[in-house]
Amino acid sequence: MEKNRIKILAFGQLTDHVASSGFEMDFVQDTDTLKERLYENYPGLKNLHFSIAVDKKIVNSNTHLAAGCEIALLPPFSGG
Amino acid sequence: MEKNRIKILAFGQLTDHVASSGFEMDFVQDTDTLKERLYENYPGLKNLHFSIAVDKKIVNSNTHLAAGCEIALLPPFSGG
Amino acid sequence: MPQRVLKFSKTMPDSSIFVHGAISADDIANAIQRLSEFQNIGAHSIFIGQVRSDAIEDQIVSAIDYAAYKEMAEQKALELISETVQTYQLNTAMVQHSLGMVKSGEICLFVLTASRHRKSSLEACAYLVERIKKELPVWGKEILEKGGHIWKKNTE
Amino acid sequence: MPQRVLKFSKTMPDSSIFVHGAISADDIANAIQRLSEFQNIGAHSIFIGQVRSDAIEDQIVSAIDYAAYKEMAEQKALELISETVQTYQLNTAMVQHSLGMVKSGEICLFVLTASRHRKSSLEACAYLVERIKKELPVWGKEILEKGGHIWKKNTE
Repeated sequence: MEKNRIKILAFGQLTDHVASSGFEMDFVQDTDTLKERLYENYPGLKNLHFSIAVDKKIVNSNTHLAAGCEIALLPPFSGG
Repeated sequence: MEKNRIKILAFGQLTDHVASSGFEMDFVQDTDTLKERLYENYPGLKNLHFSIAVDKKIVNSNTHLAAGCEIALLPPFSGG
Repeated sequence: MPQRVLKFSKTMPDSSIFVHGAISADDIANAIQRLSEFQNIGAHSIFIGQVRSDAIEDQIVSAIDYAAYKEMAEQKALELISETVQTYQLNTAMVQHSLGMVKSGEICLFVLTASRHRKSSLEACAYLVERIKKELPVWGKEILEKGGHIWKKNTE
Repeated sequence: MPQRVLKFSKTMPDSSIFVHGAISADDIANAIQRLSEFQNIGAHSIFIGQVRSDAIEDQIVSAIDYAAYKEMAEQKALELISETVQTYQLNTAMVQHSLGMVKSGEICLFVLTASRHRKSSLEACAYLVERIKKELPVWGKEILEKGGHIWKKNTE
């Protein structure tokens, strides 16, 4: 993956809209910008509820993204 | 067993003082009288806590005894 | 459409709650296996009582010898099971208790509650265990390693 | 006097909580069997999650296909297990969750908590199940008998 790109993992219901193996996007500075881009590229995500995890921690407010960080989109959990 | 006798079952700690297979006594009218007789015949029972069951129901106040009823002396339960 | 919601006997009037000696892990596996037929069950909660090798006044407990007022206990157990099934809207509940000798590390009590959802099965299991400990006429005689015995007390 | 209170590893950092496909009743029996070595355990509480053949809008669920954000889930599970062990002063706790296809009637979740006394094991089990359902990044895809799928929702 090129340095100016970021890899995004997606799970659950979101995989009806994006590849379940994950996908790449141009690098963005923070999670708020990430959400905007996601909604532009995948309008189907707008009606879905999901959290964003950065390096396996769920972030609840706008968070700065470092190069090479691991981003995951997590709809409500439904294990068990 | 003769008609003027009653059979009494005993369990748990009480079997350190009376036969575990149960024992017989002269018939008594009610459970208060039964207790008195028990304490006379088996003084060791005085210091032990136990309930009396008549026909498999625990009785909490003085209860009339019918001929042929089943009496059991039950120390605190300790199953499980 | 085939009948999917199978009927499960809510009590087990034919079978005794008592087993001779320890309850085996295989007995428990069999009980769990049986429930897989019932595809409307979503949650089972199980409680297992195991004999501890407690130290009592410097003496080690090597086993517990259980005795029961059997007819009264069977009657009471059925009452407790059916009350729990009704209160918590369970699919089923099972109780097994040992009689006779059970060594330290062996299982003496098995309680299972099964329902559609986790909350009712979890709450029902705790409720049923509590009532069994308090209301079943069963007594445990703690056998000491060096000889002698002490009568078990349910304290908690 | 021999050492009676054996040490039990409080978490299982070497082993994954995930198993491929359904959890078998035998796996559960083995876990229970293992605990008999630990004679300071007096109570195990177990929760078993079983796939229900729910009817959703007139369609029958025949299986659930589970997926997880695996590394995050393993990390979170260890965190939840060790927090539960500490809070409830347990001897040990175990969690197993299925990945991939689990058919109706099969087992997808196994949670065990073991302690000296019943109260802590029962409360810890309910607590750990609740946190697993809410906090483990795992998703269930309900596979419909006549084709298609619906994403499982944990509602209770």
